[in-house]
Amino acid sequence: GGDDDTSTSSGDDGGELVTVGFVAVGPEGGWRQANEANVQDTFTEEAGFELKYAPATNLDQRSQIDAFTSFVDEGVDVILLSATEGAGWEDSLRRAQEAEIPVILIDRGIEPDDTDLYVTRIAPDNYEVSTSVAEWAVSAFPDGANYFVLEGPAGVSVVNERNRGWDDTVESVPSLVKIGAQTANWSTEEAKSVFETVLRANNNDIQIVFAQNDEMGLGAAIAVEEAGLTPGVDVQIATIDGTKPALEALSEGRLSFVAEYNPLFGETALEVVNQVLDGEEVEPYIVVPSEVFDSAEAATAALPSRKY
Amino acid sequence: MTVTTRPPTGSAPGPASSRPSLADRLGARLSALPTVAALLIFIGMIIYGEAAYGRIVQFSTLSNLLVNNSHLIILAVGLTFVILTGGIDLSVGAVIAVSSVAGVMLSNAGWHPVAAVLVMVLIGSALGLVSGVLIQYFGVQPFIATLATMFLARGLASMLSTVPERLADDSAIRELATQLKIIDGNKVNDLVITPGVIAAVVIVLAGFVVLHRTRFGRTVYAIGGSEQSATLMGLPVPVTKLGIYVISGTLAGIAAVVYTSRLGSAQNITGIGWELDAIAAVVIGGTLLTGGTGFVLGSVVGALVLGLMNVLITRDGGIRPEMTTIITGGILLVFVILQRVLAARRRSETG
Amino acid sequence: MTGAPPIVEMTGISISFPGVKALDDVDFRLFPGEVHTLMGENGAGKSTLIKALTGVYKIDEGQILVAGEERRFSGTADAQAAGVATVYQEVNLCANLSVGENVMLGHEVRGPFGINWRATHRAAAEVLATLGLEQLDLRRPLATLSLALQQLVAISRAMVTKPKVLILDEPTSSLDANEVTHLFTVIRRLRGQGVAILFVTHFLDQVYLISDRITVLRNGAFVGEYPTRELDRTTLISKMIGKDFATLRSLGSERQSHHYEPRGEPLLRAEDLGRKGSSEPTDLELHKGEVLGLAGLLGSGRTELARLLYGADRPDSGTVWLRGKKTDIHTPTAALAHRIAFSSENRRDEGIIRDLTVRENLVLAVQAKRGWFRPLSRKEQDTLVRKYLTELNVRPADPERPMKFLSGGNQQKVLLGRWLATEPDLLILDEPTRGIDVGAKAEIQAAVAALAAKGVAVVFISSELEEVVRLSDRIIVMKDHRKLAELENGPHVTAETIVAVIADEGDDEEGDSE
Amino acid sequence: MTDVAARLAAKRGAIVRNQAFWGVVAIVLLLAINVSSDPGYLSIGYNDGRLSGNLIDILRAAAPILMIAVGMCLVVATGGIDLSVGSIMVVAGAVSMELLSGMDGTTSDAALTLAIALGIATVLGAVNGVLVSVVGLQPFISTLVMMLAGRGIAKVITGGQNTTADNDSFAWLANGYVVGIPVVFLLSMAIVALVWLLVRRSALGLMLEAIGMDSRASRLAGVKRRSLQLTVYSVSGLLAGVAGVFATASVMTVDVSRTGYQLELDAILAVVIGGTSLAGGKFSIGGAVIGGLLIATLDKTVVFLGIPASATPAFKAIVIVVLCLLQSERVRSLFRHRRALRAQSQKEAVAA
Ligand SMILES: Nc1ncnc2c1ncn2[C@@H]1O[C@H](COP(=O)(O)OP(=O)(O)OP(=O)(O)O)[C@@H](O)[C@H]1O
Ligand SMILES: Nc1ncnc2c1ncn2[C@@H]1O[C@H](COP(=O)(O)OP(=O)(O)OP(=O)(O)O)[C@@H](O)[C@H]1O
Ligand SMILES: [Mg+2]
Ligand SMILES: [Mg+2]
Repeated sequence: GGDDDTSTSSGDDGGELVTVGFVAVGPEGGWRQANEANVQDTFTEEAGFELKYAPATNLDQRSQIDAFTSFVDEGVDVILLSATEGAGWEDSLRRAQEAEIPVILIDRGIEPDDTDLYVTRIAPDNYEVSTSVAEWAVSAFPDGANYFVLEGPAGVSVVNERNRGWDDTVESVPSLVKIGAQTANWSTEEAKSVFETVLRANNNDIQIVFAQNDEMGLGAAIAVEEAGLTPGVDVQIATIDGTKPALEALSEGRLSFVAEYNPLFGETALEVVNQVLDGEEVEPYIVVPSEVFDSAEAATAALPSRKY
Repeated sequence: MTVTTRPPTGSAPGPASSRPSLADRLGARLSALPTVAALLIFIGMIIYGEAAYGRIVQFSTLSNLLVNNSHLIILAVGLTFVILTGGIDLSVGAVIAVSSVAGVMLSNAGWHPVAAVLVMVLIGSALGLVSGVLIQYFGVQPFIATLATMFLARGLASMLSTVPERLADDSAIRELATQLKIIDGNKVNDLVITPGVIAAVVIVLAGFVVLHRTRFGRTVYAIGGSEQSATLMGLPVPVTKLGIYVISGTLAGIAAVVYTSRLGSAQNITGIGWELDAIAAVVIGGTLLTGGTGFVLGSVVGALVLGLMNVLITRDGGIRPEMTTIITGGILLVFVILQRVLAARRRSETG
Repeated sequence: MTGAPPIVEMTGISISFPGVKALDDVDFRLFPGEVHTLMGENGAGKSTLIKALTGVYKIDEGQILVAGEERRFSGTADAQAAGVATVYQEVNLCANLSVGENVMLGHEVRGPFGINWRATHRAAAEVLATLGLEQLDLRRPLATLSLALQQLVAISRAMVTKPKVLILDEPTSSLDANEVTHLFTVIRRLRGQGVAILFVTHFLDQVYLISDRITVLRNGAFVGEYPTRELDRTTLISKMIGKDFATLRSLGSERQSHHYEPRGEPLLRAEDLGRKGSSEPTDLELHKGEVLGLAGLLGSGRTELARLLYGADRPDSGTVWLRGKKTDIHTPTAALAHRIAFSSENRRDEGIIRDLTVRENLVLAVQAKRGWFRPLSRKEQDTLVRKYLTELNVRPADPERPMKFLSGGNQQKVLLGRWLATEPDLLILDEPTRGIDVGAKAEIQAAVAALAAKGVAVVFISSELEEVVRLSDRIIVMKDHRKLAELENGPHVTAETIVAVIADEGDDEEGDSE
Repeated sequence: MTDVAARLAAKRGAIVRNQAFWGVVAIVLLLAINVSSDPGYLSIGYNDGRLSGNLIDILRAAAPILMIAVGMCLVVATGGIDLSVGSIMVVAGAVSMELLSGMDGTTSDAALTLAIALGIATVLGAVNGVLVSVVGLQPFISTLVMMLAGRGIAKVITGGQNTTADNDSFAWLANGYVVGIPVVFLLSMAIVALVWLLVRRSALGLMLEAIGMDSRASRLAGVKRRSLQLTVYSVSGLLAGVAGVFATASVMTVDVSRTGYQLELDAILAVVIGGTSLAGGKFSIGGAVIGGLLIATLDKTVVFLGIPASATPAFKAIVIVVLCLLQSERVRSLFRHRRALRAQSQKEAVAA
């Protein structure tokens, strides 16, 4: 910002509200919805913040860069960045640094991970989470099994990370055989359509489905049922995210394993922002703890308190 | 019944308008009205933004408007050519993806940066040529031909790589995004331009000159008026049609260079939906999708209007995410309706 | 003529389209410094022969020599490069561009900074001036020009290249006497300069006025090549239509008596009907069974008035009484519902629908009038189509042929059929005989007379004053978008009378820019 | 004898010239590829009162595409285009799921929901129609606006969530079987047949074509352009609504960002493959149906063959390009030329 009055941007009557620019992903699915609502509900005016929410159009990184640039030009106090893509942020972050605006990464990290460019990253760990799914698969099928992966759109970095977590564990276990992988674009409907064909192509000889989000897992479950098989018995489906519909399905036995990718870290973010504004040092990476639900009972127990 | 020539209303941007006769002609033409309207609305938006949110009329915001949208401007110039003939090119977004992924991979494989950049541009030209040949020599409809090219380009990009390909830190291609500070303001409030912006300006001027001062350009307009007439008038229709798709592809290649150098990385999913942005820019700038009327300068204004609109939405910050697309659509709608009303009003005044 | 070899020599040309042999072993020669007229009925193959020469159509058999060399042009551009400039039958210009640009497209004057517009416009103005169009504003969008002016612009365009061979396919079909005179002056001058001119027309007067030699085609076949001096009209006509002239006469194209009997209520009465910018408020009365002619020069506003009557343009002043009742006619649909039909002069853009079949084109208006949910049965369609194809002698009489494959004159006949099929009480015909051969013209005139006899009111617009005089009971003379005079027809009225009326008023000459 | 042969040859020529023919060829080819990778591909099983098998899956997957393709076909005939069908699908889906999630799951709930969802879809289509016919905006832009706004509207309706619901009757629409055949397919074929009858047994088809070929000339011929355009866009909206219901009912979830996403492209492709020109005019509903089936077959084939996700777009592109080339006059005249040459050389051989 060119002027000196960096504390406020628009003339709110309070005058002391901290302006936070939130470069967000926007509607994408249940998980994202929960995450961003949580952030928005945390940074309220009562808490002393004015949150400016800028979702991406169509998950397009370019629109995020535009929003980020605009926040810097406007001179907000803090920027929360929930990047759709990890690469390509260096220039923007450097500009924020020049403008002395602290940046906190929410969820997605940046590549290459240059910790000088941002204050901290708050996120669950995709690699860890998908590793936990892989470990479940290895332990649940000691005698081996055929598995199939339902991915998000090819090229998206979550997909790459979740693939890496899974592959690193499973590829060392020869008894787990990969039948194939297909994208279902995070969608229930497409997952159903894709998996119904996959089952036919393989004469139903698939025991594990690794669905990279809950929605696709639920679609796969429907496909399994329509093929006359029983999910949880003939085909076991593991998903990532831990949304309510998924836990319900788990409690009914239609899913077999749900790894939570915990979206509710607005509070953490709030604390961090306050620390940063007070000039305190914070850790460069704050991992948000996530649970795993490996049984119907666990899911049933968790359901009443599920917020998303 | 002579058309009353009115004094030029507002000068068009760019040094090309320094010739008064030209501005005169633009102002006098009814077909220029939507373009003028777009310009006025753009100025109105700036004034509104400054009044409502502040910090719009400042070096950094305005120069970033250009820097951030330079690739869109380049795409819009290419699409102006195509749309003027009554065609359409849906492939530009995907062309950017394949061209930038290939360029970065080549550069990282040790190619000379100039060679890599050249290949990036040529990939665009080649894909444009594919569309052009399908359309001109096999009679495939532009929408379908360029849709096929779009799938092809996107597919090739994904087959090259599905992970972000990062340019080496010392790659010379990054230099293309160097910010040249013209005025060094407080903190980041600098007036900057990048080679990308310069490229965009040059391309816009070149596009203007080609369209208005060459036979090729006039043929483009003639085809948009009536392809059959243009053929029977003895104009080189096949070459021209082929040419405009090659131009559009080539400019997409250049846009890929500009965008990639800024981002420092390339990815197969880059550019999804950008063709619609570019088309919207062209339309907002007053070019008719049916072909025959429109101006390349209008498309520039169109691209800037879209960019500014995003800035204003971000500045507002309180808009619910589900509302943003509705607002974008709504603004686009208001725009085209306003232009229609304005054009109708003026026409009835002169008529 | 002179001993010079022909500049164009076509021998044994044959072209077939699916279902028709458009040209069958046709010979044609064109010498430098002559005006050579190509004659034949509608659909005889004149336009096809021209397109064969310029390469728009590929010939199946035959040989084309241009300046002694065997050539097969790949299209207009190629032919142009070899000095053959063509103005095709339908005006082919770009409506989105200005007059000046249309004239010069592809031949713009170029300077070091690309096209030099000033010089280009100067060149355009020069060419236009030779056709008497020095007043025309070069910046004006072509779309705002009347069809006749567009035709002149197209001709100007052909002359820009300074061709050795100039081909004009029915250039005079919508011109009035003045413009024709201008055009002929230019043609004579070009002839004097040694340019070879191929000319197509259906106006016999013009043939005898300008042409040196005539080639006659019939049904795609070559009939013969004759010096104009040695061929009298009757022989020419019989060579063209293969019947003798007497048969044509017996068609009864001449209306013997004109009777304007304002019996009781007029069918339509208009008061102050007008539209700003195109038509001054005009009063008008029309009775059942009468033919009202609209006469005037180009741009006098006949077309505009007709369009207002039909609701094709929305009038912004005036009142219309139809059958004694005040009626608003603001859309064609409304007009059709009130049994008014209008055939536009602009056959290509406002008349035919190129890709629909003859049948569909013919029944379209009837069907639109009935509404889409009450489709004409196939049998009803067949009856209608057969009736009008025979009555108007459309060739080929194939209802399933796409309209675009018909020759210009036959398209016009089908259009007329479309409007007749709606059984109108008021039929507005704007240049219905444009591009129609002599035989067919007589047939159409006879058809109009017969309609009037059956009680239909007809508004008849034509640039051919003789035709207006011959057919009309009453003539409205127009100038500058307003009614100048209203004449009752009779033996004392001739084309000259009308010209005199217009000239009398025309003391302030410079008012008319077109 | 020769006469019969000539007539047969002419008929064959007509079929080959019919663009939809190549769509059928492409479907057969794709199925053949699948069969060669798995000989049992075409087998159809029967159990629990339902037919099952890959072909049945294709028919089910084709149903939503057929709906939007048929609507698109009518719009395209008038010289327009409807980019909003995918967004209208998601609106219809969102409305259904939101309503059903607050209801008990009875059949009457399903019927009511269906009526409301289709009603809203029709209204959105009608808005397109008004923008195009009354306001006079270009179809591409009007429906682009609706495409942007529609998805937003769906998000507003569900509050950005991917709403799930339970209602067996509603789900039956997409997943049920009647005499072994999927209900969706029967419904979609019934709707296609209905539209076909409406268009071809009345003069509607002719009117639409006239508008698409030459709107000025058809206006002067008394064709009511405005009301017909309004009708056509409304019908396209309605059919998109049906497609949206089919798509969401099959999983009883609406995915606000994915349901119907980019399906307008599939619909346009289907229409063009079926031989209807985007320039407007002559249209073929049967062709659009073949196009829709081809796209469904293509999508299923990609999965069946296990073509990696990253290569899928390129595979699709190749199929489209090859099909377009086969349909193109130029390539066909090349073939014809070759055949003529061969015939001639045979004749000469006989003569010699
Ligand atoms: N592209 C085409 N396809 C099929 N048939 C055609 C085509 N062009 C012309 N024809 C047919 O060829 C014949 C000759 O047409 P042509 O246009 O040359 O007639 P013309 O002598 O110019 O008649 P007019 O005086 O009416 O202009 C007609 O029967 C016409 O139907
Ligand atoms: N096809 C058309 N579309 C739109 N406007 C037209 C058309 N034809 C003529 N006009 C209008 O008509 C005006 C000139 O009138 P026009 O010359 O047609 O009158 P006219 O007396 O009927 O003469 P003509 O003998 O040329 O038919 C033009 O300025 C233009 O506004
Ligand atoms: Mg002709
Ligand atoms: Mg006229």
